[in-house]
Amino acid sequence: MTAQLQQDAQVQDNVLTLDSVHTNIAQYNILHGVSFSVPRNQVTMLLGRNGAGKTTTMRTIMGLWQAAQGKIQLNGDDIQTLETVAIARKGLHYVPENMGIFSGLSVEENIRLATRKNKIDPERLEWIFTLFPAMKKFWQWPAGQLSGGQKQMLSIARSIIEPCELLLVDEPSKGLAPSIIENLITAFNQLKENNTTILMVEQNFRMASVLGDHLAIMDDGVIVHESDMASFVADEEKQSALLGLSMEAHQ
Amino acid sequence: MPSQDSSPVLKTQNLSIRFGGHIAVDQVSAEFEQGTLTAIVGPNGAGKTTYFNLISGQLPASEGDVYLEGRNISNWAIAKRAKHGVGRAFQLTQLFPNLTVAENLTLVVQARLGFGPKIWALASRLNSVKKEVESLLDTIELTSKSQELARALSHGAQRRLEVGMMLAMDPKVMMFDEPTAGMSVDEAPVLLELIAKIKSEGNRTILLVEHKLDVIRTLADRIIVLHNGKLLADGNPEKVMSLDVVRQAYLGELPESDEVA
Amino acid sequence: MIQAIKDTLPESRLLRVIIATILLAIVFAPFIFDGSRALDTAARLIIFIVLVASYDLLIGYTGVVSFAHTLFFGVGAYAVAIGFDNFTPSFSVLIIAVIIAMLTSAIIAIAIGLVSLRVKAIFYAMITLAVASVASVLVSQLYLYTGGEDGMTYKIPRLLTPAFKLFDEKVFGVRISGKIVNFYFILAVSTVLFLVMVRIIASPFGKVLKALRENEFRAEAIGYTTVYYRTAATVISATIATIAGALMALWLRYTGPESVLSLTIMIDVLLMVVIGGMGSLYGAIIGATVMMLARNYLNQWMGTVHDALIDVPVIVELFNPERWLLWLGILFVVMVYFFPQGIVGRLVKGKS
Amino acid sequence: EIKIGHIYPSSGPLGAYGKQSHDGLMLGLEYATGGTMMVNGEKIVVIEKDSQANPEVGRSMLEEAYADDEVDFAVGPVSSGVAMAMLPVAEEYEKILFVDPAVADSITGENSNKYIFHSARNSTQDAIASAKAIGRPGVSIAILAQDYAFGRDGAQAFKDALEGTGAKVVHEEYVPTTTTDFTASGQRMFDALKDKEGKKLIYTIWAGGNPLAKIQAMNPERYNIEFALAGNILAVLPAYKQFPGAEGATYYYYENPKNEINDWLVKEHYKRFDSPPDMFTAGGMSVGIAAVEAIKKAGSTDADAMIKVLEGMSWETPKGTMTFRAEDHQALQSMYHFKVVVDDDYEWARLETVREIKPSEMNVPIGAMKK
Amino acid sequence: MNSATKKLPAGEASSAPHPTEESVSHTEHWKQSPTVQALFLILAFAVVGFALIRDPAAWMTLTVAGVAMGMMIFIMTSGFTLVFGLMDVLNFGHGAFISFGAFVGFSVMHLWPDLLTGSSVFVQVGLMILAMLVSAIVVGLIAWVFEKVIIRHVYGNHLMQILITTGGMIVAEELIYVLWGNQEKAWLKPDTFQGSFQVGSFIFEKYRLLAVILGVVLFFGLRWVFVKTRLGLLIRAGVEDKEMVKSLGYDIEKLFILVFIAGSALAGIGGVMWGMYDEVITAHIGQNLMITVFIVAIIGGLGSIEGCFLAALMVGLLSNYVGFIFPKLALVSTLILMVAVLLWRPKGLVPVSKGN
Ligand SMILES: Nc1ncnc2c1ncn2[C@@H]1O[C@H](COP(=O)(O)OP(=O)(O)OP(=O)(O)O)[C@@H](O)[C@H]1O
Ligand SMILES: Nc1ncnc2c1ncn2[C@@H]1O[C@H](COP(=O)(O)OP(=O)(O)OP(=O)(O)O)[C@@H](O)[C@H]1O
Ligand SMILES: [Mg+2]
Ligand SMILES: [Mg+2]
Repeated sequence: MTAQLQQDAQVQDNVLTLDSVHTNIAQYNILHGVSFSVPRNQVTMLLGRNGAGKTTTMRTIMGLWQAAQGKIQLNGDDIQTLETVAIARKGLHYVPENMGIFSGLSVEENIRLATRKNKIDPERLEWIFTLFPAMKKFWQWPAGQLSGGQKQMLSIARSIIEPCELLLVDEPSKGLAPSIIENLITAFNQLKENNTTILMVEQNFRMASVLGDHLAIMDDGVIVHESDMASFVADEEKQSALLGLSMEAHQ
Repeated sequence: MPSQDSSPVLKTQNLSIRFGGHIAVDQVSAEFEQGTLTAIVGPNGAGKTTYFNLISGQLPASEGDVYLEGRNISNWAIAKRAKHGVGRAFQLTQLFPNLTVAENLTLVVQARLGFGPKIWALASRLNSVKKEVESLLDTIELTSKSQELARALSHGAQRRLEVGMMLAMDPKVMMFDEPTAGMSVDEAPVLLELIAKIKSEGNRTILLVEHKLDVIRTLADRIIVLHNGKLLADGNPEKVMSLDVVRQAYLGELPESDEVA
Repeated sequence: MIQAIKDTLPESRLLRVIIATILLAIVFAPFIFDGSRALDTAARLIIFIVLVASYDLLIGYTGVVSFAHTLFFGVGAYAVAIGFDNFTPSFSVLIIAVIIAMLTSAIIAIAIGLVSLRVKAIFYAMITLAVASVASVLVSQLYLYTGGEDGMTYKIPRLLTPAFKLFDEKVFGVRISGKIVNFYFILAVSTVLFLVMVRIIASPFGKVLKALRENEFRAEAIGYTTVYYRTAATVISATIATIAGALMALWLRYTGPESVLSLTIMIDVLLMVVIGGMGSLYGAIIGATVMMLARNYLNQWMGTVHDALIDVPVIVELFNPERWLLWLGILFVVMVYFFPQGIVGRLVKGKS
Repeated sequence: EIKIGHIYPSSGPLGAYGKQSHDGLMLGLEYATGGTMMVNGEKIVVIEKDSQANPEVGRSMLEEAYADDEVDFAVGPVSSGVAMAMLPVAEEYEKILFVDPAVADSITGENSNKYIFHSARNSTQDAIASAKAIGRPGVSIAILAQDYAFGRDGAQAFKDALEGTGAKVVHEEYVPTTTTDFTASGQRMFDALKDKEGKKLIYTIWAGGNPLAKIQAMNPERYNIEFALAGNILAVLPAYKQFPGAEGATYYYYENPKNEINDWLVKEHYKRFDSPPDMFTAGGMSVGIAAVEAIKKAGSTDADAMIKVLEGMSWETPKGTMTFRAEDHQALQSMYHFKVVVDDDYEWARLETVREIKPSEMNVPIGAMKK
Repeated sequence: MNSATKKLPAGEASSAPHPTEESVSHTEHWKQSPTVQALFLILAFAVVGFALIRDPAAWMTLTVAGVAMGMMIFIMTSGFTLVFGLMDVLNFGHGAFISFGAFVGFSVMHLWPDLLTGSSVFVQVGLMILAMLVSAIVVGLIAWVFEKVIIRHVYGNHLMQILITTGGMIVAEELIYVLWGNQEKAWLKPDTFQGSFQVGSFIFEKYRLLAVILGVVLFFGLRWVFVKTRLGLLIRAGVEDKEMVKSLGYDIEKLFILVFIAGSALAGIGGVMWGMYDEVITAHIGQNLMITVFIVAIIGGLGSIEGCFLAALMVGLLSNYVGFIFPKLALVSTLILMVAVLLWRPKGLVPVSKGN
């Protein structure tokens, strides 16, 4: 009886659940059985070496690659068969690895497209400006002419201009200066307080450890470890075993 | 021509570029000696990539000059600068997507050895090229993937190929634009060691755009700080890092919005 | 040379067999098939193979889409035509005419190449189209020299005409007329041209062309002056097309806008390249053959279908023999759509 | 049996002309053999081949006809380009080719040869006829012609023929074949004509499409400028209804000739295709009759024998008596001076005969054919 | 910060995101300047033309004719350049759509041949509009299929587009032969639009005035839709990164098809206009016009409606003036114009900023 209740609680708790997901790209078989879950109102970190399959996992969740087998559940109902558009409309916001900036459009237009009703909430915008001042500075510019890092900021700004069910972020800190990374961490923390659920791919372990509540580590297309962040940070061997790094590496 | 330590291999003088109202690089003058590694740091949008673009010729300077071994190369074409030893690895990977990894490298090597215009030679018979390519593949640890199409590589692998293509140019000046961006903590070191090794050989002039401070500390002989296109500071790491102005601008100890205003 | 062929020949066994059969059929055409039609088809097939291959050098390897290719074909043809029209036909006249033509083409090619320096790739396609159209109008305006729309007929060296007999007795039951001599002359020249192209794509230069197709920005950054290479490629393919044109003039003994300059031919060539497969010279052999056979025999086949369906209202029109191009067009679309690498690409499984 | 090859475009935009020509040929053979299709006791077989209006194809079709089908002689084609491509083939195979309805002067020009017989009229004959039709003292004429061989030669011939008629050409306008906007040319012709005394005409030499309507839209009436028309196929004649009273000369309009062959042709044509015969039908028929006559006289289909007979031969056709001029094998024939009559019982404008222009009145320059 | 959930009335919301103080202005990316320059160039044409022609009546005739010609070209080119600008698709089959439009329009009008002459102005105008509507719809449908089976698979690859649409063009033209036979069709315009009327010494051809009106209306219509609405934005974004637009929850496929249909429908209308102007139609008219369409599209700057409009005017005027002043050059004048413009502005009169 109580077990049953806990079961339900479990299901309730997770915004997203992957169950032995397989993905093939062309003839390559990239993911073979990825299973992990993303608890509500927490930040889940997806770590792993290059080519482990993190991006592929994200794209599969967004429906940009079709899962060959397995289940992907959002709040309990299957989405692995849905079109990307449908998935997005269920409230998944995505920051892709390549940032997905519309270089021909101005920064403003980029952000405006990310709003459902073509209205930008001014308060939320001000908040974004405080996080990423460059956005304010280049508000009317063609986004193509932003620097690499500025693009990254824009991409993130675009994903948080409206509240969402689940935020998928692929390597946000890539190519960002430390000062900006600090802003990012602040931003994501504020989102957390604001009850947003986040799934983030991250290479910068410091950022990962600061932000993350929950983590999954993958290698060669399978999840090799899933736990809450705290216990993982506490456990030195595991870290060096799985990530081959010690906490000092990035201070 | 062997350059004496006194004369700089690369030199920029009041180098500037304007995009409409906005000055992306503003009066930057600097000299780079042979065998040194200079880290170029600065917040996003500071003008680092643009500075590289000006040196390698992708963008025409609105003002100022670039000197290579004393010669003014300001109005040389991109290709000519490349041939004379200005090497560049791009921040956003630039490969030949539908050619194999090996072919990507072959193209660079044969360009340097001046085989490009040879219409009648047989590519498959150019052993000198082949050998070099093999050793390069080995250096960037892609031997196993040499026959795969560049586009099928993972991001990390593509970054390595990107760097490999610059090495293949065997340039006097090497410009790395955030080479480790998006690499995992166990992949990055491979590349960084490679850079360290190249530096130790001592016959190159290396410019490195990098955000990771530990990396900079371990590798750089000297740091140049760019901010809003201006050269903010220039000197050995400890000194530069200790400057308040730098700590503010780069580490953003004051909220960034204050200085962009 | 052998090595060059080895490097460039597609792996697929089946493909090699097909190509070999086609080539054999061509080489022995005069003896295998009887009737002037077959010989004529074979000869034009050879010429088109060269033309298509030279175009592929541009579109398939360098990634430059030009609609001015028939312009060069035309230059060659008209040079020979005008030469033979104004001087007593002889091989020296032929050679001089061809040389002049090649120079002309080279100059035009360079001019166009320099334009492409200024504009984006897509503009290029349209500009060349415009240039080509002007060229064909010029031909009709300069009718005093070109015979205008009606084109021109002329005599060719007697050695190459049906009237001439090489031997008195037949060989394998075939009388070796000058026509057959002409055929083998064309075959010889074409073979040389084709091998030259094979050699070129097997060379480092050939690789650079691919690089241009893939990522011009990077090519420039590693030290290739892309304009030089693009122009060089244009010039090479242009001059080869010119020679092909000269051969055509020699074979047809007639040169007119319809037969060497028209957009129709340009589109045919495009079809052939695509059907054969872009970026593989050997594809030219297959593409050209398919098209030629279609041109000559598809409409016959359709005729039979047409008669079968004679009392089905609209459908029957679809099979009206003169609608053969419709089916070719459909084939074309299907080709680009299902396997953009064309037949060769298909059999080779997309190897760049 | 006697084999005749007929190479004509049965497909493409020229298909209709090709069909006319073929119907005409068959009717001609039938008429000349009294319906038996037999000459000298041999059956006549006509082998058809599609030139696709493409010189290359046309010439290889002719080759096929001569070499593989071993026809005794051949007839065709419609477009001059194809004809030019065919000329040398006839010489190589040493067999006769009757060229009809292609019109270019060069068909009997220097690149031609003794095996070619041009039964259709050539451009010059058109021009001369028009000149005869509209050339009167005090008439000012502006010429609008396509800027290529057909247009230029036609204009030249027209001017030569005008000599001595008292009419003068005040302006010549040559425009590219591809022109679609005639405002500029029209304006220039108006400027040239408007201040002239007496009758003012615009004479157009134009193959395919017609620019008249567009110039009409700029209303030339205000300077009372009129058009001189050239004859054309029935399909184009409805457009002539805009120009009642306009004059010109034509090669054939079924109501023009008055002779029993033409009466037979019109009658039969209505019977079989319930429409009147058109230009190229008449042409085809003339060839058919000529061929049979020649075979009868020569007693065989041997090329040289037939050539002997054909050179200088006169024979009866729907257009009256025609003669193959011995010097250049060009058929000399009547043309018709017409006036446009709008008659609501006809869907096209009728070309009412003003008078028949006899061959004797037209001195057509002799082609430089090498024999 | 729970403000995230608050919403504000539209007015304020749309006005809010414009922190012009502090933000770097970016005027060089607003396209006024090139447009204005082009306008001056056109005026210069007219003036020089007048200086050389002198006779006002002739000049007026030529100018009106030129403008009208320009407008007809514009109607046909706008669709092409639009499809390119918004979808980055290079449709060589556009010409076939023009032909189709012409033939459909022809058939519609000839359902009631007797209305073409003698009937009242309104009837004939109505007939005209009907013909245009129907062919717009029919061609739109064809385009819809065309997009589904042909273009859908080659977004973002120009080479493939050129190839496959060329194939499509062949098929479409052959289909015209199948449906209408391979005879060229003579098409007399309704007599309301025939001839011209005279004001003083000036002659105005009725049909050309019609073309001018239609062209101008179309131009401003288009500008409104694609500058004032969000549609343009969305599709431009989709062209650059289809996946991202999908990930933002927009059904990009539908939008693309929509644009493509609209562009092709324009070709259809253009075909009707042209067919009635030229009075004879063949399956090839479109193909023959493509050269001009390309030249105009390029001069204008591929993808720019303003540019297309201005370029069309230039070409129309130039070819008429030159045709009158130096007839010999008439042929090459447009080509020369194109080369000149490209040397001056490699991306055309009104370059379209396509990001990096
Ligand atoms: N389009 C593709 N075609 C073929 N293989 C692919 C493709 N995309 C990715 N792969 C392969 O899938 C594997 C996983 O790639 P993925 O990008 O998901 O890894 P990742 O963990 O995101 O790596 P990184 O940290 O470098 O982004 C890699 O080996 C890569 O080679
Ligand atoms: N082609 C261009 N046109 C206009 N502005 C440009 C262009 N390229 C760069 N900029 C501007 O110049 C400034 C410097 O850009 P740059 O890419 O050099 O920054 P960066 O130091 O490399 O930043 P990051 O570390 O994020 O790559 C930025 O504000 C950018 O918007
Ligand atoms: Mg990734
Ligand atoms: Mg940068």
